[in-house]
Order: sequence, then C-alpha cells, then structure tokens
Amino acid sequence: MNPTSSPTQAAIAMMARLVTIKSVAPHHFQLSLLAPAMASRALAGQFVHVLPRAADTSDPFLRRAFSIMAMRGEEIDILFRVEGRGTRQLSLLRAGDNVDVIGPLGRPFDVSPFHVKQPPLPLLVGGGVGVPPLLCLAGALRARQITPLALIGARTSNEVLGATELASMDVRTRLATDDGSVGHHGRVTDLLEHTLHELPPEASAVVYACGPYPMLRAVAQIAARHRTLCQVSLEENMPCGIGVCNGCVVAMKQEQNKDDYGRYRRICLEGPALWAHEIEWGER
Amino acid sequence: MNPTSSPTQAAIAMMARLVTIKSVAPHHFQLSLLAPAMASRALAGQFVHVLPRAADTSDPFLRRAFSIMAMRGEEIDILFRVEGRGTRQLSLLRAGDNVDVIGPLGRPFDVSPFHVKQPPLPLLVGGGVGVPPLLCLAGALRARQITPLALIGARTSNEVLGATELASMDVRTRLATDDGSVGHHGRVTDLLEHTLHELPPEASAVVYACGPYPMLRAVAQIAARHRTLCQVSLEENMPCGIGVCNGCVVAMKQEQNKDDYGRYRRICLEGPALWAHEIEWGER
Amino acid sequence: MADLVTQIGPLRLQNPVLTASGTFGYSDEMAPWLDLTRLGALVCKTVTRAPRAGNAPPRTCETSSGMLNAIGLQNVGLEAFRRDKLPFLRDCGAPLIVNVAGETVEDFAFLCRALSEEDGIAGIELNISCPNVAHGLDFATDPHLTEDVVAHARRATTLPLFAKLSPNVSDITLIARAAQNGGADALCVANTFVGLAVDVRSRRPRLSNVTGGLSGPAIKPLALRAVWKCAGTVSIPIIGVGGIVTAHDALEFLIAGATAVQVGTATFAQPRAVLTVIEGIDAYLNENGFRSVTDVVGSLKLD
Amino acid sequence: MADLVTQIGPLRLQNPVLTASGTFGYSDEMAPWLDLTRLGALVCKTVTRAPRAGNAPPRTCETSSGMLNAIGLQNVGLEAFRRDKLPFLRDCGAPLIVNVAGETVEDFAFLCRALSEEDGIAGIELNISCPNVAHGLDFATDPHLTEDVVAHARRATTLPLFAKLSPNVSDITLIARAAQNGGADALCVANTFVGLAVDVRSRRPRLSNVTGGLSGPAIKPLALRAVWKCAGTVSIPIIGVGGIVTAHDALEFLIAGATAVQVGTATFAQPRAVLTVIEGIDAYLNENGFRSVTDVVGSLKLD
Ligand SMILES: Cc1cc2nc3c(=O)[nH]c(=O)nc-3n(C[C@H](O)[C@H](O)[C@H](O)COP(=O)(O)OP(=O)(O)OC[C@H]3O[C@@H](n4cnc5c(N)ncnc54)[C@H](O)[C@@H]3O)c2cc1C
Ligand SMILES: Cc1cc2nc3c(=O)[nH]c(=O)nc-3n(C[C@H](O)[C@H](O)[C@H](O)COP(=O)(O)OP(=O)(O)OC[C@H]3O[C@@H](n4cnc5c(N)ncnc54)[C@H](O)[C@@H]3O)c2cc1C
Ligand SMILES: Cc1cc2nc3c(=O)[nH]c(=O)nc-3n(C[C@H](O)[C@H](O)[C@H](O)COP(=O)(O)O)c2cc1C
Ligand SMILES: Cc1cc2nc3c(=O)[nH]c(=O)nc-3n(C[C@H](O)[C@H](O)[C@H](O)COP(=O)(O)O)c2cc1C
Ligand code: FES
Ligand code: FES
Repeated sequence: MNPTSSPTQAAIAMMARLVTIKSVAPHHFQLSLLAPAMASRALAGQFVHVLPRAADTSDPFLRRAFSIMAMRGEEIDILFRVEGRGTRQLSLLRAGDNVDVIGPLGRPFDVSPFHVKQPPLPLLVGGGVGVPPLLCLAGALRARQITPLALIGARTSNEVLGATELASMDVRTRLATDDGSVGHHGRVTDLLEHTLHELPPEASAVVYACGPYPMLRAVAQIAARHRTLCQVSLEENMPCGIGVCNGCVVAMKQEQNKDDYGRYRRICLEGPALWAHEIEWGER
Repeated sequence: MNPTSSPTQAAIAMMARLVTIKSVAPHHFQLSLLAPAMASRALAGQFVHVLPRAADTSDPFLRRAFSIMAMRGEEIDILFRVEGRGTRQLSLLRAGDNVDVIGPLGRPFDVSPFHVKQPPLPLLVGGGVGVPPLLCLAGALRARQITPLALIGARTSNEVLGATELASMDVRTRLATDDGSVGHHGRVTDLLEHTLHELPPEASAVVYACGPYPMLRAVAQIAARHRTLCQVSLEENMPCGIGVCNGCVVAMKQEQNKDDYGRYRRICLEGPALWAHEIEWGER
Repeated sequence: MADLVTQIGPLRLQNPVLTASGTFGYSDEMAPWLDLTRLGALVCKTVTRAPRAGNAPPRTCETSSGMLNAIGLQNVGLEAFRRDKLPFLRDCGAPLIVNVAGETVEDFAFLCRALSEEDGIAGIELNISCPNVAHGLDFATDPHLTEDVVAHARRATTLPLFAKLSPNVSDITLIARAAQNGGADALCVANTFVGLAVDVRSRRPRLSNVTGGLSGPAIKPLALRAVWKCAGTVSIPIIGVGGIVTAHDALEFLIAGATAVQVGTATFAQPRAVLTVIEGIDAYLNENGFRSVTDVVGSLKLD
Repeated sequence: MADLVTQIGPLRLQNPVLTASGTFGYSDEMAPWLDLTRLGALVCKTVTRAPRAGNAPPRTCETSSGMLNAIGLQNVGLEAFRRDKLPFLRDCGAPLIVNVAGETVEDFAFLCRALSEEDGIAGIELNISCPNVAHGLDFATDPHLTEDVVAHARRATTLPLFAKLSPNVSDITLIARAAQNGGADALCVANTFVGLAVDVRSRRPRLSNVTGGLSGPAIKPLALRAVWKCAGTVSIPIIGVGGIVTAHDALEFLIAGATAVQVGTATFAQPRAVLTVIEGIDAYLNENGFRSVTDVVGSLKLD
C-alpha cells in the first residue's frame, strides 16, 4: 500500500520495515520501525495501530495499539508486553520484515500547562507497559529545557521499563516494585503520594500517568486530593483506532457532557490522554 | 507436543525443525524438515499434513497436505507451489522455525506389480506439483534396481520440477512444456501416448501418475486404451487427513462398491494413490 | 475499465460498493483516509429520534476472524444530525444513505418524514435488525412487523428505501418477502449475528451488554448464504454485507445474487478497504471479459 | 487434580469433554492417536436406518477460521453399524453415545429401539439438525416437530437421550423447551450454521451440495450465546458445541451454563485436541481453587 496521508490527523497507513527487534525484559519486546513520515510528525502521547497478521489471513483480524516510545531520525520505537495472540505474533517478527502500521493516531499529551514563565513540575507516573508514552513525553519536555521527575512502577526489578532511557535524558527517576526487588517496596502510587506531599507549598506540579486502570484511578484520586492537574493515558479495545466505530469509549463526568450523547468519549480520537478529573472513574 | 505414535498408520504428530527452505522455481518452495521418526518409516506415495499457522491463531485453520518428495537420513523433503494463503504462510517460514506436522499419512504407491521375476517398466507421469511423490517412488524403485522412465510436464521450462533429482538417480526423463520452452511442445500425456505406443509388444508397463485432475483423467484413459495398469495419486480438500471427517472422498466405479455406502473412498486413508480403472472419473 | 454503474431500485450509483452503517462514522473521520467521491455510496451510522449515549464499555471484543460489538446505537440524534453532521455528509462527494432506527413504527415513519425534508440525501436504510438495543431485533424476526414498519416508512418518504434484515432468523426469505411487500426498494442482507464471549479469568462476559453482534470474515459464509436465499426469493435488489474484506469476497456476493455490497469491519483493519474492493472488482471484470458488473450479478452456476 | 466427574441427566462421565459426531469417525481411525479411555464420552458419526453414500465431492472447503462441510451423512447404515462398527466402539474404553438421524419420526424411534437392544451403548444423540440432507433441518426449526420426534424416541428407549439442536433458528429457546418437554435428558447445542462459499474463478459453489454447515472457531461466539440462552431456559443439562479448540474455549461454555462440551473441527487440526481440552480444564480448576468442575458450570457473573 502506498503511504496515504490524513491531513487532519496527519496520520498515514504504510508498510514499515522492522529495523530492530529486541527483548528488553521477559516477555517484553522493543521494535524500531522505519517510518519517516510518522517519525517526523508524531507527538508524545500518540500511538500507532499495528496489524498483527499477514494480509491474506484473517485472524487475529484487528490491529493492536501501541504508544510511541520514541522518534529517532526516520524511525519510531514501540515497546510491548506479550499479552495474547496479537502481541505474540508481533514478537515473532524479525528485522527486515514489513509491518503494516497506521499512525500517528490520537491526541498528544496536553502540554499547555508549560506555556508559562514558571512552568510546573511534570510528574511522569508509569506502571508496567504504561511507561513508553512517558518516555516520549520526557524527551519532548527535555527538548524544551523542562526537567520532569519520573516515578516508575513494575512487578519486579527485571520488568522495570525505561530506566536507562530516562537516565540518558538526565531525568530523575524513582522506582517502585511490587516485590521490593528494586526501589520502593510497594506501589508507584505511594511514590506519587509522597512526592506531592513533599512538594514545597509554592511549587506546583502536573501529573502525566499511564498504566493499568486501577493504578490510573488511584493516581487520579491522589492528584485530586492534592489539587494537582492530572492527565491519564487510557486503554480500551480499539477496533478502528481512527474514530469511526465508537468502540473505544470511556465515560466522562456528567458536567462534561453537553448532552446525553456526549457521555462517552472515543479515546482513539479524543484521547488516549484525557484530564483525569473529567473522567467518570468506574470499577474495572 | 510430544511425538505420538500411531501403530496402525505408523503416523506421528510432531513439531519438526525446518532445516532448509529454498525457492526452486518461481513460487515453488522446497522444505527439508527434521523428522527422524517420519523419515525412517515413510514410503513413496505418502504425504504429510502441515499446520500453516501459529498455534494460537485460528486462520487458516486446517492443515495442508504435501506429498513426501524424499527421505534423506533424518529429514524429509516436501516441495510445493504457492496456491493460496496456506502455502503462502508456509513459504514465509525460515530455517530454524518449528513446523507442526503429521505424517506419514495415506497408503504408499502399490508396487506389487514389481514383485515378479520380469518386472514391468514403471512409467512415472508427473505434471506440475504432481512430481514430488514420483521422485520418492523413483528413489524406492532404484533402490530395488528397477529403472523407471519419467515423463514430466510443466507450463514452462523454469517450472519443470525434479529433473535434477531424476538425473542424479540415473532415471531417464522426457519433458513436455505447454509453451515448448523445453522438451516436447505440448502435454505430458502426449509423451505417455507416444511411449506406450513405442513399447515393444513383449514389454509391459505400469503407469504411476500425479498432477492436475484433467491430466490424471487423460492418463487413465490412455493407460486403459493401452491395457496398461495405472495408479494415480489424487488430490481433494483434506480437513483431517486421518480418515475421520469423510471429507476427502472420490467416487469409485459401481463394480468397486460392495454397497451404496462404499461409493466414495477417502483418499487420505484409502489413497491418495488409487488404481485408475477403479475410479469413476468426473468433470472437474 | 468495465462499467461499474449499478442500479439499486430507483438509485443509480457509479459502482456497487457501499460502506456499512456504523463502520464509517459520519464520514468526516474517514475523509482524511480516502477520496470519498470514489464510493458507490456512503451509509452513515444509525440515527435515532433522540440522542443515544450507547452502551457502557467494553463495547467490543475480538473473536476468531471477527469481532463482537455492542455499541448500542450511540448517536447524536436526529436534530443534531441535521444540524452538525448533514452539512458535511451531503457535501462529501458520495451519495448519502442515512441509516435510521426506532423503537416503534411511528419512530421509523417520523425519521423518514424528517429526512425527506432535507436536501442531499440519496436514500434511507431502515435498521430493523440491531441486536444491541432493547427490542432491536423485534421487527426483523417477525414478518408481520417487518411488513408493517416498511409500509409505514414507505408512506413517509419517496426516497429510495432499503430494509436492513437480521440473519438471526429461521427463514430469512419470509422476512425478505415481507419487506418487499411493505414497499422496500432494496434489501440490505444482513446485520450482525448475536454472539457471546466470556473472559474465563473473571468469569464475566467480555462485553458490558453481555451479548453483541458478530461481524467480520467469520460470518462471510453465513451472510453469503442469506443473500443467495433472498436473491432467489424477492425481485427487488439485494445489498450483500457480512465479512467482505477483498474484491473476491465482494464478487462472491455479487455472483450469489447481490446487486451491491457493503464493506464494514474490514475498514477497521484497512481504512482504505472499500477502495481496494472497488479496484479489485474492476480488475476481475476486465480479466474475465465482462463489460459490466451487472453481468456477474446472480451468475452463480448450479448444475 | 480437581474432580471432573460430570453428570448429564442419568449419565455419569469421568469428565465433561466429549467428541462431536462426524469428527471422530467410528473411533477406530482415532485409536492410534490418543488413549480413548480418557474421553468423557465418544459420540460417533450419525447412523441412519439405511446406508447412505453421502454427497458428491467437493464436500468441504475452508473459510476464515472455520470450514463448511456437506458430507451428507455418509454412513454404513444401522445393520453394518451393528455388525462392523459396534464391536470396536463398545470395547474402545470410552462411554459410547450413538448419534442417529432419520427422515421421519418413525425412523428415529426405530433406530432408538434397535440400539436399545445392543450392549455397550451409554446413550443416544438425536441429530434433528443436519443441514446437509433434504429435510435435515425440518425438525429442529419447528418446536412441534421437535417435541414430537423427541417424545417418540423417548418412548422407544430407556437409554439417556440427547437432542442435538440447530442454531439456524430465530429463537432457540423455543426448540430447547420443546425438546425438554419431549423428554430429552440433555440438549446438545448446537449443530453447524448453514453457509455458502463461491469460487469466483469458476463462478460455482465451492461445495457440490451448494450450501454446507459452518463449524470451527468462527462460530464459537454464536454457539456460546445459544448455549447461554438455552441454559437460562431449560432445567436439563446442556452439552455445548461449536468452535471449541482450547480448554479456555471449553470453559467459556461451562461458565455460560453448559454441563459438558463436545470438540469437533479442532480434532482435524490437532488429533489430540480433546485431550488438551481435558487437561486444560483440570489445570484451570486447580489454579482457580475449584474442587469440582460442577462449580464452574453456569458461574457467569452478570451484574
Ligand atoms: C492507546 C493504546 C496504547 C497502548 N500502548 C501500549 C504499549 O505501549 N505497550 C503495550 O505493551 N501495550 C500497549 N497497549 C495495550 C495493547 O494494545 C494490548 O496489550 C494489546 O492489544 C493486546 O493484544 P494481544 O493480541 O496480545 O492480546 P489479546 O489477548 O488478543 O487481546 C487482549 C484483549 O483485547 C481484545 N482486543 C485486542 N485488540 C483489540 C482490538 N483492536 N479491538 C477490540 N478488541 C481488541 C481482545 O479481544 C482481548 O480481549 C496500548 C493500548 C492502547 C489502547
Ligand atoms: C495428498 C495430497 C498431496 C499433495 N501434495 C502436494 C505437493 O507435493 N505439492 C504441492 O504443491 N501441493 C500438493 N498438494 C496440494 C496442496 O495441498 C494445496 O495446494 C494446498 O492445500 C493449497 O493450500 P493453500 O492454502 O495454498 O490454498 P487455499 O487457496 O487456501 O486453498 C485452496 C483450496 O483448498 C481448500 N482447502 C485447503 N486446505 C483445505 C483443507 N485442509 N480442508 C478443506 N479444504 C481445504 C481451500 O478452501 C481452497 O478452496 C497435495 C494435496 C493432497 C491432497
Ligand atoms: C462497530 C460496529 C457498529 C455497527 N453499527 C451499526 C449501526 O449503527 N447500524 C447498522 O445498521 N449496522 C451497524 N453495524 C453492522 C454493519 O453495518 C454490518 O451490517 C455488519 O458489521 C456486517 O458486516 P461486516 O462483517 O462487513 O462488518 C455495525 C457493525 C459494527 C462492527
Ligand atoms: C465434517 C463434519 C461432519 C459432521 N458430521 C456430523 C454428523 O454426522 N452428525 C452430527 O450430528 N453432527 C455432525 N457434525 C457437526 C459437529 O458434530 C458439530 O456439531 C459442529 O461441527 C460444531 O462443532 P465444532 O465447531 O467443534 O466442529 C459434523 C461436523 C463436521 C465438521
Ligand atoms: S477505536 Fe474505533 S472509535 Fe476508537
Ligand atoms: S481428510 Fe478427513 S477423511 Fe480424509
């Protein structure tokens, strides 16, 4: 397929050559894709939608969404954990293979809070495979001379993602693991609570979080309690990724809704990053 | 899966390592599989049933049947043409991959006509991807000091299969191509007609044929006209390959049937090679 | 170039390939992805009288070669549709078929009347077969209700009128005949098949709505058989839909008797799927010596 | 080791995993591939009164994540079955369910009576839902006929009696209730879905019988929904069948309310599929702290 450009979303569909694939942790793979048009226009918080099968087979039929972890020259990087059959198929790809990919999709992180003289402190809170988009955001902030603080959670030490990348960007990083094998023994949300608590009264922060739903809900609660702006990057099953199926919705608080129709927002188009206080958090 | 043995059929199910894969003609691939248990017990005319997908995907769901082209030490060779999505998937395999394969399946060629003092001349008639099982048969006959004559048909010169293998076995070979680019300009059935016509009156022959259905029907007619025994290896969609679905049947002549039930024969179990004069040839 | 012009009752289209309702948004989302003027026609997401929030998430899940959806007809409602969506839709360059759904016969008639007042609408598709809302399937599983709702819609509009049937029935030909008797100009065959998926870890349904509609390649043989049955029963044109991904898939439907086809779930995997289908049909016709697409419609050889 | 013992009406099985009729031959072909004594039960290919040659080839073709078949009930007929097949079947080590089909109510009763005279038969499954023979679907699409044929079979045998239903209906719960009223001990839900595939090159159907029955993973969500609906309607046990390949698939059916399951098309891809399913169910029960498989049956959480 020829690259086809989408003026409004600046998204394209293309066959991207897989430049490298490597296992960065048990069951975690990092892919670099040669996709110049995507690499040049992507922004932190956006994602790509990848076809996990050969064109003439039909299972698994739908694409899989992955946050853009980095744009490097003509390449983009993604990092994923093998969850099911789609990610397993992708983990079997080899350098030189062609990958059917659409992107960049979704709205970038809203970084308007930094368009001020005294920018607030960006707190990047990532759990598990929620880390990749935050690495991209860290890079974007560093390019603007803003230094975020990263709080990274994982199940165990060898599943901690992004520590090297953050270090190479000179981003201070605190770690938490469920088993205490490295960093704080406990939740990444403990680190957030602690950090916001310690924040000098005159300082302000903005939280950017990505990770499992229960973690994000907890992050949202903590941020609200500390009256701190918080943006979360959400996941939902995404059949199309381009806003046409209405499948990937999350419920928004009543006050956000102009009418009943607006109760749900498509995270592929109006997200994946949304302001946490606008979301109607549920059980999941 | 552990190799599981089938005493009656001597067939096993296993993950076989792909030793080599090479393109032997445009859209034609030859695979060598490390499958000691199959290599040691396979006989000419048998086939293997190969899963053309990863275990945790479901399309294409069913296995694909390929004749065994050669047994070489612990390896078996197959040779196929890319027809549809199953064979396309298999053509993308790489050395070192594991292939889910069942075999050897089906009845071998019936070589009882050679269990005599003055064995008849075996005429091997192959069209297109019908050649592989005949190479296996040629090898088996040569091992018994019997020298067959091979008649090979193809669309064009670079799709002629098996010529090298036949030469290396010292088997005389006549070629025919649809476009005349090598050998006789015309059908392989012309060669058969000619060969049977030329046969000295005191000599007898047995024909073994594999190829497209119309070719096999023509071969059967020619053999019948020359009162020559003829065995054909047939193809039919084969869901199971092991005789349980009743899907892969061919109609047999009325005199073959003990009862109405017996009108159809499963070619995965009672074939793929059948005596041509017992078959109720149809249109197709 | 073969002649792709297709006549669906009173409606003349440049080719027989339409988009399926609910899989192409209101077209503004798709405009960046393909040249909408190349479509046979564009069928937009179902519109109801009042706005609908739709079902709670999760609304979709993947199954073998397909997906379940229970969107629940989320849509802006008639008024906002006329105000916010129609202006773009009517100017997007493709003939516009508006898909409508209601809970009562009167709802359907009301929607048809209201839309008939608007410019730039090429036709109306009656969604009497949505499996994901209360009573959504009531109409299309009962011949009497089907005939009644189509007849009321027919009296409410002179626009070309399609009835979209459900495959979740014992004998779809009874419903097809009823829709024809009610005055439909064409039948859309078919909507999704009702299915269920269970998450064995949580022992919960994968969809908040419990059941959903199955679409995608998995259902193609079933939809194709429904189309073939209907084409042998009614004299009005059939629009085939269900699992079409490639031009070959679309041709199977045309050969089995569909006058046109719709492409749905395939768009999710390939935003430009509908164009690939159009191009492939053209190529097939040329390769096989057909001057017009109408020559393949219903050309299935049975002996 | 969790307790896998399963009670299907009067029938006690060591585990809830059966083979599906027509996908396991008469078991002699499968014996080399797996230890038949490990099966919950073995359901053999449909037996009819007279031998049947079956349909002309091609009888099968592959579709996305599934296949169509129109075997046409090829079988040796009752007499040859008793003479040639039963001796091996009854000694193969698995409880034997004989699947039977007829064209009339009297055929079914006759077959049930005849089989009741034989030793070594654990139960009878009434195939009132074969889509590939003339009138095959008549019974299971009509509640009255269903009740009638089951009632006649019921009077003809005291063996455990399953009725195998068709999913090709508007409301399967009506048929399920009818089969229960007729006296079935359990319902097998369901047989294949009628489908069509066309070869666009030749413009002919891919099957000589034109249509065939769709089976395999493609239909799993549809069969699962049918099972869930039936389980909510009748009080007799349901045997779930349709697209089961893995233990997780089987567990979806058990959780949705099936007491047992059958594995069909999966056997074609993996001859040992049925054992993998049994082992995986055991592992799941152990991992999730269930003492018995009966604890998961119908455990679907709806809130
Ligand atoms: C915006 C976004 C960004 C993401 N970024 C990352 C990332 O950077 N790294 C990472 O590891 N993961 C990321 N994910 C999650 C990732 O997409 C899932 O892990 C992946 O889809 C799982 O697919 P699978 O085939 O391995 O698992 P499966 O078991 O096949 O799928 C998991 C579940 O999701 C359903 N499903 C999968 N794909 C779809 C679809 N397209 N439509 C509907 N249902 C579907 C399946 O039915 C199943 O229930 C992201 C998700 C989103 C929405
Ligand atoms: C005994 C035997 C030996 C063979 N040996 C060779 C050989 O040595 N070399 C060679 O090139 N070819 C051989 N073939 C043919 C080979 O099996 C087919 O070319 C192959 O199956 C095509 O698969 P595909 O996926 O590429 O094509 P597809 O287009 O996917 O399949 C072609 C057609 O076959 C149907 N089909 C495919 N597999 C099945 C199945 N398992 N059950 C039911 N329907 C099915 C599809 O629906 C489709 O209609 C042999 C066939 C048989 C029966
Ligand atoms: C996510 C989704 C939403 C749908 N919404 C509608 C709808 O609003 N109205 C309607 O008539 N059909 C709707 N459909 C059904 C499709 O129009 C189509 O009939 C069905 O998906 C089968 O075609 P396919 O297999 O090509 O997708 C929807 C289908 C999907 C997958
Ligand atoms: C090749 C084939 C033959 C079948 N023959 C029969 C049969 O003789 N009697 C019957 O009741 N069901 C028959 N069935 C239906 C299966 O028993 C089962 O109900 C159906 O295939 C769905 O299950 P699956 O998806 O696991 O295969 C047959 C199915 C296949 C694929
Ligand atoms: S994934 Fe389709 S609208 Fe978001
Ligand atoms: S392929 Fe199933 S019986 Fe031969």
